[in-house]
Amino acid sequence: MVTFEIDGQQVQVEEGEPIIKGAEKLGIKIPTLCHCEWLEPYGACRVCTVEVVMGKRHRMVTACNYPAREGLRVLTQSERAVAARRMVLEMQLARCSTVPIIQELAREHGIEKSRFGEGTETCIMCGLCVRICSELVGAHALCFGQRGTERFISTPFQREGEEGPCIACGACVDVCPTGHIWMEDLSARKGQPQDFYLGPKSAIAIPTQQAVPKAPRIDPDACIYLQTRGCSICQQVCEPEAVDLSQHDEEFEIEVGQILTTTGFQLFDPRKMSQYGYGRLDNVLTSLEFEMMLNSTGPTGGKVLMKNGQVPRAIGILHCIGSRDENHHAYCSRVCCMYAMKFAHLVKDRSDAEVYQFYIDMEAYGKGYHEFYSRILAEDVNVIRGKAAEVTEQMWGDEAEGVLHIRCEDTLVGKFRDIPVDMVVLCCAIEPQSDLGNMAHILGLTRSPDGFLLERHPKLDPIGTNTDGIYIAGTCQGPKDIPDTVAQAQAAAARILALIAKGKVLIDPIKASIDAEHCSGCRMCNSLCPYQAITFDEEEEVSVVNDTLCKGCGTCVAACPSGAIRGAGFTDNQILAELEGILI
Amino acid sequence: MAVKRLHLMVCAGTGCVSNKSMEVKAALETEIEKHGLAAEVDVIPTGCNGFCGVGPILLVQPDGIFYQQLRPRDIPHLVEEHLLKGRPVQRHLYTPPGEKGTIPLMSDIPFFHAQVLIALRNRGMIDPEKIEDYIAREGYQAAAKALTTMSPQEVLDVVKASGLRGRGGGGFPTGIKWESTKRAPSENGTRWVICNADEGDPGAFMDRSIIEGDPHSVLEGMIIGAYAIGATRGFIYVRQEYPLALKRFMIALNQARESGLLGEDILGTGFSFDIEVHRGAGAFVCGESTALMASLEGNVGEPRAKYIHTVERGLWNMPSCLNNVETWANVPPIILHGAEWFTQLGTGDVSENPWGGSKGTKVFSLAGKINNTGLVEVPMGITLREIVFDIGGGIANGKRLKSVQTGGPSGGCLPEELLDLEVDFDTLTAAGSMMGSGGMLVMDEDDCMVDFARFYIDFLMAESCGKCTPCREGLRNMNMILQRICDGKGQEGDIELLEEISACMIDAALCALGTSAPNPVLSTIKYFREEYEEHIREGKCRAGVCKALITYKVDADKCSGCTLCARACPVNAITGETKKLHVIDPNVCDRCGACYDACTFDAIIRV
Amino acid sequence: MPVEVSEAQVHEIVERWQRSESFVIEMLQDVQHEARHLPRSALEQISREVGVPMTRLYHLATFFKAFSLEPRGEHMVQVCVGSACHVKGAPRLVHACERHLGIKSGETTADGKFSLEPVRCLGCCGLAAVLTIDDELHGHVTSANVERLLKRFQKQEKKAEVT
Amino acid sequence: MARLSVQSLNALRDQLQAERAGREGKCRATVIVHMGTCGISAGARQVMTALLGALEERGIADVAVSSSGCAGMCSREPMATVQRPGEAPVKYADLDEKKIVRVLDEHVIGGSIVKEYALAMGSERAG
Repeated sequence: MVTFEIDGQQVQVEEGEPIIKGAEKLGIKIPTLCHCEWLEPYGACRVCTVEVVMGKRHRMVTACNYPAREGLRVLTQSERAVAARRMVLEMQLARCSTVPIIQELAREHGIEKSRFGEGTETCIMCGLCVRICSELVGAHALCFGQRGTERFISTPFQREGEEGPCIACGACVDVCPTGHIWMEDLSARKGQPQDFYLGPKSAIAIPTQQAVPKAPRIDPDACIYLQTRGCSICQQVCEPEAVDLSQHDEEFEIEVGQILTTTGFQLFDPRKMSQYGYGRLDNVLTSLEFEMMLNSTGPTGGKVLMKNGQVPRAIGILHCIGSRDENHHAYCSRVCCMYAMKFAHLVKDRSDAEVYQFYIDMEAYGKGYHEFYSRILAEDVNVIRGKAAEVTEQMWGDEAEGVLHIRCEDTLVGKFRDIPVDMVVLCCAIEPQSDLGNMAHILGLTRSPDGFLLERHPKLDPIGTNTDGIYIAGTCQGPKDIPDTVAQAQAAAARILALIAKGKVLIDPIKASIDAEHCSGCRMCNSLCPYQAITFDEEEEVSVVNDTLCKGCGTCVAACPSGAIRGAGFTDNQILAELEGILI
Repeated sequence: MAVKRLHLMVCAGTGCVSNKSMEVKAALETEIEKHGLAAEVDVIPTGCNGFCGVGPILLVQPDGIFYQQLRPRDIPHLVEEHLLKGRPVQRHLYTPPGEKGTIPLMSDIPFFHAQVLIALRNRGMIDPEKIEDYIAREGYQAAAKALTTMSPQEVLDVVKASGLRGRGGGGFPTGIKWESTKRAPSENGTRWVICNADEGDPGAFMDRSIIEGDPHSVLEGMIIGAYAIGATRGFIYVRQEYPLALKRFMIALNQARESGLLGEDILGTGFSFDIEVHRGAGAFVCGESTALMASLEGNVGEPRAKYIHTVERGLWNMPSCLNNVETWANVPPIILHGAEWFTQLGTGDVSENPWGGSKGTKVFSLAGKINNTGLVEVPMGITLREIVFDIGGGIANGKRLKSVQTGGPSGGCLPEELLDLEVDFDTLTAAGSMMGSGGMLVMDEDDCMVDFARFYIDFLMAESCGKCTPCREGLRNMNMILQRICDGKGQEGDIELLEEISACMIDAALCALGTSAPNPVLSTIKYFREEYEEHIREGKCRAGVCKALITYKVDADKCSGCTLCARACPVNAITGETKKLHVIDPNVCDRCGACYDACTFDAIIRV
Repeated sequence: MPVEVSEAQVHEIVERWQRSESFVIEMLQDVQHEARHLPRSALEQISREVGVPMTRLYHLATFFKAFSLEPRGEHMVQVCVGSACHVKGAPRLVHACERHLGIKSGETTADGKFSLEPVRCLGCCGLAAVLTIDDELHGHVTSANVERLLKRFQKQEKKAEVT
Repeated sequence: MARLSVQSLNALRDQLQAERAGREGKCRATVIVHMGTCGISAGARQVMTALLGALEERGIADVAVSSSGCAGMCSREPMATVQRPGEAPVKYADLDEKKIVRVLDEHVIGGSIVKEYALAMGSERAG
């Protein structure tokens, strides 16, 4: 802390803090135009010029960035300080004679009219907008241009109608002291802009309209604070102080008896199949994005709209993106055909767009499913058997506008076709979560060759795993639709409840045991046990078998270098006797 | 290498090159070849000699004969007469203005005679692209001495004791700056040394000359500085308008690296240091230290408040020691010869107080209406009169001196009465001007002081970064007022208004560009107030410069009717037949002055 | 001489300066040298490859006098308007150049051959007034002899084109 | 160039300084060979070549060799003037390649005038 004096009053501030902090504490008003507590001091407007005295030395400094020093004397109303401030304001008034804040400040300093003319400029070059945009928001949409008296503020190249990196956060409008910057009402513009498009653009938003709880969340990849420690404006502006950016991930240990694994799936990334143009071409969507659009509480209110805000004239729905494909996933994702038909039905219901389905086989089994297929056929949905080969951007007839083209072989007709559409929906494969292997390792589960978790028995125990007490349900086990998932989950719940109700666990008699006398404490068995049933007792320095987890597989028995582990019912003599019996 | 009997030092400074000195060099080589003298005579391109007004320059050593204003066609005769027969060619020798006799020896020419060379110690004596030439003239001896026989603190102490002050303009004691940089806390011990070679002052070209003529002396200075401060990396920021300087730096850097004078383990002493060169891109404000550092970081050159000094937090927030070219070039001789040797020259006493005087020499660029334009290095404390009249040869064309402007756009105009001022950092500042980087512009009675103030304000208006209000708006308004005075529309009270704006800029502008910007205006008001008043009250420009206040006329006695003026006039305002008096129609004339420049009989007059 | 710069050239320039942020001014200078201006596409590429926001590049490109967003002429005529040249008649020299080339300061002739630019001190004050045509410096120029100088240059230029 | 150490820097400096002594205008003596038309026809060119050759052979760099026009006594050419700082110049006449080398060794380097070849003390004025 340093103690110093402003206009004869003593005040204390943290070391390194500017004079203006002390003035705020004392309630002494030092006018500023370019100062903002959320931004680094800039010292450009010079309205806060004050006189400081240190010993015999007098100096003119700006209060917004001059660090307070012990024993400093600050004079905010000295003759020199007032004269400098007056002249700065008079010159600002000459530049911006119509700006209220300048008029007001000038009047406070006894200036009614500038001797240098009456300019009609409204920007005072405080730079607050540029600084908040780059320092705090991190959008880098605004900048200065030129230098000297030619200096101006704009977006790069000053092109009208180009949003560029602007995220329309409004921070610049908020800080602008003169009203030089304002928000444009984009809804009035013909053709909705991309802002409504699928999902939030801001780092802090309520994920979906149906989110539970309905509270904003911060996207750590987009949050400037979490990326660079730069911003923290949400925390500063939140009045109930609900935002705490200092929070971070924490780990909790909870003891449980049984575990149900329901980690779900992830969607195949269609960028891997660049021929379909996802991420490169506008209006190529994944099935999940399209689902979001169709949602009546979604970003478009359930309307099917292209990026330019217009209603598409035709939509192509491509099945089997990443599934039934030797290059990616050989399996069928099981649900795509049905939801693709649902898409077609909803599009037909809500617009006049043509719909084209491109399929390999139509997998419409199950109760009422095939009937639905017949229904969409009756709704004049074009169903083309043949996997789409590529999506390109081309002209549509004589129109210069870029439109998507789907090239495919119609195997029923035996012809190549080239179908123009406005929008393409990719039915991407259901695939295991990318970190599922990691989780399987933690839980000691195994995975089938397709990467999903392996059940204990495909027919007799589709919810159990090789480890007692750990169950699986839903798409972490394999692709399945909602009814199947619900059925499996309920079965798992029943199993868990049954065990809880019983209160006891019955275990197989076949299990391994460790002779503590002979155990050398090498821990070799610990990592070998596929059920993680062996732990090391640090006090006794021997390995110990958890009887409830041990399945009696014998791996540890075979591996133990000191022969300290025995399988119950499988002593060496017993095994040798069995071998003899086989051989004789 | 065979010993040559004659060394022809051809000036290859920018000034002489533009006067075709390279063609002179080629002609010399052809002639020497023709006479079979190639084995005996060496032709060496050297850096700028400083006497740019009389270029191209040739110095014949060891005879010491100085030739000036040579043209390629003069060479065959010169080679035959001087190189073969040993007779210096009279008509190419230097003739002092207004005199008849020639001065054959360079050392006898007054322009060179009064100079004391420290920063320019190698000028005209070495080929700047050859490190060998530099080494032959004790080059890198100071670095070797510092690195092997002195501790960093000892080096620092010598520089401090020498009283060397920053040659870039501010006059801050170099030793103190080095010490602060050395002492400033740095987390990982990183410190930088930076060379400011962004010579932005119009009318100043000493840094250009040093780099182009002797780049190694700057590198050596930086090596010594880095050693004293504990820096491992150096930066040089060169103006982009100086392509030759950049090239010379790059050549010198490569040679120094190859010779183990830069890079790892310099001279086998274990000290490592290397230098990186950056190009400026055309901005006067980048001569300001914080703007220069911002530019080095790849940012726009906008200054920031220096309440925390750059020696503590400069480039990338690390302690940074920035000195200009001339300062660095002064360091090696100081280390080599000691602080006392340096303090023998100059004014004041720096043994107690580093601000107590100005020691050593200063390089000035003499330009304007003076006979001997060029670069001179003189001891501090020399009077303006000595510089202008003894070295500079007085005012050209028999006109009267009106003012000497020093310090570029940040300096001021001094009147004739102050000619006996002893030039050093403090006297110039006290007189309302400043040393600046050493530009010295001499003006005669044909120069209008109001117009000249307006010129500088106009310059600064375009070169200010525009960040802070006093500088941006102050210059805009000053320019507006000065313009209206020059246009004959000045009002009573304009002078006071200019002074009021100046006071605000001095007190409230962010950086030195802004706080010193009013100097040209204030100093001209102080010493030439009557000229302002004449403009405002009488609508008169006594120097005949301000367009709106003058008319061009033909002097009937002098006009020979050559029609040159009529042909030069872009608006056809001049009429007249061959060999008859010409007349300017004042209603058509747009006062461009083309006729004035074109007339060879002085028949066009400005009233 | 080209007024465009290819993506590969810009990439090469970025690599030459090790993609380093502190060398963006050098990169812009090299692009300016290649294309005689800073094409928007090149700025966008540098922004992408070096990771510097476009806002900064735009400010740099307009702040420094060495850069131009519009193509400059094939030949640069730079008239020094520094103080020493000012007192030796630089303003009249600029007017004479404007008249002869038929353009204003800072403009480029319609055929794209010449650009006229006043510059602040070329550091040859001993030779004032001076101007440069491309990199060649001419000293002691007056408004009377500048026309001849420019004409001679234009004639040489034509000859060079024919051969 | 190889990387330098402090010792090799000093050695290099000494060598380079010796080579460049003439450039500095520092020399222990000046030898002017008179090379007017008369002198050249009498063999002044050969005298000059011999002198330069001898200087190089001896590794001497700080002797300035210069030429001048006719000294006026065409009958006694080739002639040369030797001037040591602080001493009066000495003119030698009727020189040849061998004599000039002797003059170099005895007078220029050794400091004692070779009386047999000497014509006079003093010199004509240049120009």
